[in-house]
Amino acid sequence: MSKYLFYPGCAMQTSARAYNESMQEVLGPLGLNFEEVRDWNCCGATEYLGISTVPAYALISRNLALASRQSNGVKTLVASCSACYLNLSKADHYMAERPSLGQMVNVALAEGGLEYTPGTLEIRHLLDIVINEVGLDVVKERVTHPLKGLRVAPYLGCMVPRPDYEKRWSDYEYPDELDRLLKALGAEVIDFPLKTHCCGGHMAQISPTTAFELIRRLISSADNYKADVMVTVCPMCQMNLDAYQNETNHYFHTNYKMPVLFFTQLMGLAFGIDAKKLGFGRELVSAKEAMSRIGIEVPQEEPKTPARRKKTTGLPMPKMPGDEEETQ
Amino acid sequence: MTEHTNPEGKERIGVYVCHCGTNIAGMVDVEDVATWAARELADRGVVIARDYKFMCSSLGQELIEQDIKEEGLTRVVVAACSPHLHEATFRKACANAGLNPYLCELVSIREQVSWVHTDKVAATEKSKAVLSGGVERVIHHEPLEPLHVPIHPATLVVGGGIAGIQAAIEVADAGYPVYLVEREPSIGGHMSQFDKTFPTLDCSACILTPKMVTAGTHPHIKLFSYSEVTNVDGYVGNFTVTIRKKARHVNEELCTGCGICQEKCPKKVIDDVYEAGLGYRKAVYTPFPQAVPKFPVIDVPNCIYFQKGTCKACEKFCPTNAIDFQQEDEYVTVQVGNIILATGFDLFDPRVVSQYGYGRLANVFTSLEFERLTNAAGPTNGEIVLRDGVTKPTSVGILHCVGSRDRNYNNYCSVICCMQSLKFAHLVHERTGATVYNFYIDMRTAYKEYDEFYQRVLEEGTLFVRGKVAEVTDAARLPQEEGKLIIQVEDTLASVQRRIPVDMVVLSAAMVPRHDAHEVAQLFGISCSSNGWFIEKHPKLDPVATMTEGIFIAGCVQGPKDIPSSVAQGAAASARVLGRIQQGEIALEPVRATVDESKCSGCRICNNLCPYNAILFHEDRMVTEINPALCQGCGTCVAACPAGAISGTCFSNEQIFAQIEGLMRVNFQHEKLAEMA
Amino acid sequence: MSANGKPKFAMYWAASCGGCEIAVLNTGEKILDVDANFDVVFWPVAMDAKYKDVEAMPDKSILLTLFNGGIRNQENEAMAHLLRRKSQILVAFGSCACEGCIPGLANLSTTEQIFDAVYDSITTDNPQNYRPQYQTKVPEGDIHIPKFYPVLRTLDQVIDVDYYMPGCPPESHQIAEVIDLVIQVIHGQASLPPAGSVIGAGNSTVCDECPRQRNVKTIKGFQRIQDIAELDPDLCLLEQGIPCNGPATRSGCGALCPQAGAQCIGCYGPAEGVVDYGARLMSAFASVIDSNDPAEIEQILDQLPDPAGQFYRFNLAGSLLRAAKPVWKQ
Amino acid sequence: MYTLKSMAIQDKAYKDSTAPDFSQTFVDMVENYGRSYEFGLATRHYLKHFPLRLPSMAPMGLGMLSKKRMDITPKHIEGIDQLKAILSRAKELEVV
Amino acid sequence: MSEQFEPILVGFTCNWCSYRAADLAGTARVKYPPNIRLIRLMCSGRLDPAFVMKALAEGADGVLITGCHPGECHYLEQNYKALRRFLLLRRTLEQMGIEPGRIKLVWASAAEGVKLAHEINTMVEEVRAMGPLNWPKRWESNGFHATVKEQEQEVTA
Repeated sequence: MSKYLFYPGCAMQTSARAYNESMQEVLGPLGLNFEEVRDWNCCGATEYLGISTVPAYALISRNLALASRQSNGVKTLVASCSACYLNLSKADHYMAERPSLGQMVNVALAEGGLEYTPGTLEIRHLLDIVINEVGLDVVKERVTHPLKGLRVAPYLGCMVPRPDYEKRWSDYEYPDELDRLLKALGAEVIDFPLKTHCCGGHMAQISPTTAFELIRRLISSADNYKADVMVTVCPMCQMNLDAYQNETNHYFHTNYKMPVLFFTQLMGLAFGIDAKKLGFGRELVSAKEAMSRIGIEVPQEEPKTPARRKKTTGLPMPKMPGDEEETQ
Repeated sequence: MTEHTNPEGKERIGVYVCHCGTNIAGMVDVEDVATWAARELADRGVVIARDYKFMCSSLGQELIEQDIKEEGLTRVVVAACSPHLHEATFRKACANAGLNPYLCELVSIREQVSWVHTDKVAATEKSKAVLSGGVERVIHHEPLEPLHVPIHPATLVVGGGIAGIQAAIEVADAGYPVYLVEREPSIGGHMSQFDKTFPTLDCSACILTPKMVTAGTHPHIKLFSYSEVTNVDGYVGNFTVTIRKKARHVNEELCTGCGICQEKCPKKVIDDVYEAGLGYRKAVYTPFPQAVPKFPVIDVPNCIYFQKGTCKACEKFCPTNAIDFQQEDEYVTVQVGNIILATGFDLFDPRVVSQYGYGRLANVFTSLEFERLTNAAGPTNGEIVLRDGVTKPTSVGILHCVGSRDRNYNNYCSVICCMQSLKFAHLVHERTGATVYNFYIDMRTAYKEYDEFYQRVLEEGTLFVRGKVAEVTDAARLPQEEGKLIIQVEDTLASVQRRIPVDMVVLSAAMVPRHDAHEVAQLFGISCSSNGWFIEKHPKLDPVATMTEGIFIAGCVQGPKDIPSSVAQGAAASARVLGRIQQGEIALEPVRATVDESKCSGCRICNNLCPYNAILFHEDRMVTEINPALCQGCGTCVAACPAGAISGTCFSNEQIFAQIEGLMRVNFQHEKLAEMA
Repeated sequence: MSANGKPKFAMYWAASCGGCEIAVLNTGEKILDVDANFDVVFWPVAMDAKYKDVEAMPDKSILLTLFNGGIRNQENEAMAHLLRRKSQILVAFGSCACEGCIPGLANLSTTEQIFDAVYDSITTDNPQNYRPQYQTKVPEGDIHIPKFYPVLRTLDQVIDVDYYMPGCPPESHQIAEVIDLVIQVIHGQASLPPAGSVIGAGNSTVCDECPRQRNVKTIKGFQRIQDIAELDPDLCLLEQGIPCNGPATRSGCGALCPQAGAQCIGCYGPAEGVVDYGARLMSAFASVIDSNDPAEIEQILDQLPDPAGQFYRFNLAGSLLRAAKPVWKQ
Repeated sequence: MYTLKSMAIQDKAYKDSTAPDFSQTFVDMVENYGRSYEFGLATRHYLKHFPLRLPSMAPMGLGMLSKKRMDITPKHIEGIDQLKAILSRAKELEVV
Repeated sequence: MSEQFEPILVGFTCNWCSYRAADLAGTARVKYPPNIRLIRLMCSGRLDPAFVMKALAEGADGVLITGCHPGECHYLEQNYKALRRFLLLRRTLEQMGIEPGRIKLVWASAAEGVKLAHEINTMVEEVRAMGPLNWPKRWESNGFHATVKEQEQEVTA
């Protein structure tokens, strides 16, 4: 069991309760032991940094200070929500890069009897831990119910791959980490072009029409590619796509029914854990119909013809690095 | 040469301090340096110290010659520019006056003093110190003769692209033997893959194949195709080169090049090299119909016989049973005097630019793939079609500078992508009538007839968008974008963001050095820059020579360039080689190491220090000896010899020690001039 | 010439261990030839002659003086100048006179460090922590002892030396040959070698005389001789990782140490025409280290804990730098 | 981008956008409770800026509540005074 | 002259790359302090530790050794030997009390005039901070400071 410090973030208890439930379920099989940072506070999401700098970083680094005090030897702080992961990484990175900021933040922290030296903690996202620390082969061993026949659109969101201070992800624009994980679970992963495009963040409250346009683009593209389900790693993305989907339908007079789930929920399913314990049903756009396709051995209706299959006649495609396992 | 030795046994040294106009005099008080030298260094043997406006001028040189004759000088020290510039000039002046040229020392007070310092007093001070170092050093110079080395008339040309072919033909036409080594089964290089060439829109094959045939059938050219150089020994004028002729499994004497074996061969394979991955070839193949030599090659990893032991279709159907499965690699050793490297370039792999989607989005092509599309002998017989091989594009986007002029990939401009993209635009217009968008940041049409071609393409209605393309995606936002590739670009002239849906995207990828450039450079003993382009002797004045005597470079191996420049460099390199061969011999700098056998105890510490294995050990006499011909004069063994038994000319220990003493004699508190020992 | 017509002979030892005197004795019967041909006028260890006797002699009256030992204090320097005045041929006899030898290694420590090592070490019972005083008042008057110089100098750094005879000590057979040569010179049968040359030694290096098999050198690491389980008796020691100074040390001793299975430590000093002995060894050893990666090279060099001692055991005072920086700073 | 956003807010160059006000509400909330309180944030923001949209938001709000994905009551952290002290000191240091 | 301590550095350059880099710094008029005096060798492999010690013994306050980047040596691999010698020499000199900072090895290709000038600048400042080394140059002295007179008073004092 490898031990990690864990920063849940406000959304895990509320809008991303399904994420939290499914994560707790899969930690065991993955051999991960998460110790929550005691009395953590909100990371300021996308708002705080827009208003101020030193208070924003002070707010974030209070969590870093608490975590480093509690770490006794554990070096990695894991964040499940992309916004929290990004804010924590930013605080650690910029406090090191701009010593003046670091000092000011530490002066502020001192008021609360806390102190944080940048670099003591390594901040990583949950997906990064699953792929690089646990490893896909371990995940494959745990898979008892491969999600055969389920077509998923991997939607990573924009906060995880960019800005990638520590060069953890394979590409800024088209990282394949989530694709490889979902393939390991046996699902059929579509080549989703907008996997790192923005979902709108808090735009839904500030200027709803812009938010709806962004959501429509993501949902329509996933639908074009005949995905049954969209899979995300960030509570804010899930909230925007799931909660505001039917308002978007009203606004654009479309009728998309695209369930949006967390990757830990699908991992739970593949590990054979009961759907109820994985927070299924919490999503507003019900995933029951999509899940039925693999939950119960329902005879396959005419499988949706994928719009973009690779040409087998005509001119050969250039070989891509990941092509070999493609053909196995 | 009469050797003047004056009575007291001290050398008679002449010191000349050059003004170089104001280049030196502007910062260094040259008169003061001269008078100082005359006064302070008199007891070291300085009998004359002059300063003159332009020492390198003929008048300046005559000054030296006159002094040598009249004053009986035995040593000359000139304080002026860098030895790399005028050392030869002043040595010639001494030789004219009967003084051995190697008794002259050039001390740099321009590049290393006046041009780089700001404080006049300090610069003058440093000039005196450096001059004093030079004077002390020159005392220990000994008269030397340059080493005369015969030049073998044969020449090795590596790389059968247009530059290599041009060089080979020009040397062969002059009547000297040439060995042309090409790694691929046929010569022709990248140019053989193109359909048209800019700006004249000549058919590439029509202007290339005649040269290929001349090279292939030239009496003086011995062609080694499908071969690689594996070892190079020796030095200018006397290179011993080992060439590995890879087994073609086709007997070249019997084969008539009829091509039946290619028809009958059942195994079809994607051709990654010649067809740039866009077309297919058989396991036994010649890259293209006009291949020179015409003999096919069996691709062992893909040949059914070699993998499973069955088939042998080619052997059955070959009329002259020229197929020979037991054929082995052949190693040929040749003697050559000079080597020309023309190994060309590789295309930048745009997969790393993930935003352009090459390899992910079907209808995104590289420039080489597009060249094969337009080529009549290509996989689509010249039809410009999408990846499905059928549909004609109605709109095409051509991206310039993919991987060029980009800090993340290659900083340099690849010179040909703009013109190449204009050619593509023209061909698309001509063949499909589709609307063409060219996305460029600067239109670089610098050479003859290039800009006229640009204006012609403009008039044909190509739409030019000035801006670096941000993304090529197939995620449609609007209905009319469905099923298309959308090019997201900021049009910097109209300062507006554009989303242009097109059917096909062509990436004008950058030229990058060959993937094995470093190994090849190491093999031939020349230096290549960190990014992989071979380093020329001088970027402006000597682009085809290298620092290593006897090895020349031509074409894109030295950096991206277009066909006319490659041909010009091929010819230039051959001219340099012919000049060398004409001389018959070459005078090499007499910088050599020699072993004093009485002092050498045979401890063998130096034996493996020489990359040119000029150091040989005599087991019988337990003594080491250095072959002056092979020794390049680096001096590593001189410094390493524990017994001090190895001495080096031009950079001997005594000279360097004396130079250090001279340098340090003048320190900064010029009034506290340390007295001579 | 002395009264009985025989040329005068003198020997003196300054800052040295006296081994050179014993080496002269060790020439066996040859010592009788010395007595037969020379009139030994000054040899403190062997006979009772005082400084004033030497001062009384006319200048240049001593034909041959063998001066061994470096110049450590005022007395050494005074005697050096005195003997130079009195002798015709003055030979720097032994490594101490030629290049400083083991006493020269003290140039790595300041005077204070030397005194602490001598007067304040565990084995010294010196509760009052006394130090030698150059001038002390006693009832009888002032006592002076020679001034201790911070830097030990070789003989030729103080006076002009006619010939050098390296070795610690010089091999007895070499001493015998030199004595024969001088005897022949006296009888006019031979002429003296050029001034300033090295006598009693070869002009190649120890490897020339070493019987061990020598191959191409590629060093992967250094080892102390006692750490090697079984030593190959025939193979060159350097190739077995033992830092042998043979390649840079002048021949003449017949490679006694390598033959006996121990590495040469360089007592015969640098080869002919070499400016700095240690530099030669550093350059030779470093050049054949078989690695291009700085970290790996550092690891290999860590196996040479005492480079100054390894390379300058005998030649420190005669090297370019001569002493450590703190010693000069005093 | 955040620096641009904060500069724009300082120069009041945002015409009618409600973003700055939304951010300020969010900031005040975090400063009071230590953690974000969506329910309070959403209701106060919509009441202030988009009262008309409240009816269309209702189904989503009810859905979230029924699925226990939104709490009516805010959650406090224990070290709220510690946080307040830190943030007030940080505000003094903020070089505007 | 300025009153502050002006160190004297000796620089050993290799004819094919770092000497040309110095020339390039000249043609590009890149300024660097005049405290360094360059000696041209055919290759960094020619550098004998004795040269460095000779320079220090003659009164230099620091020695800068330059050569081609590893792998780009005109003589293929001789700069590796320079690296090995430098690492060993630095240890011996450190044992003789000479601060390792006074000896530096820097790789500079023919195109890196600016980098060489920068390296020279940095080293001059570093050695200036270390203060003078001024090894006693004339050996007639009997181990005390250069002037014999000064030593006399010491005896009598």
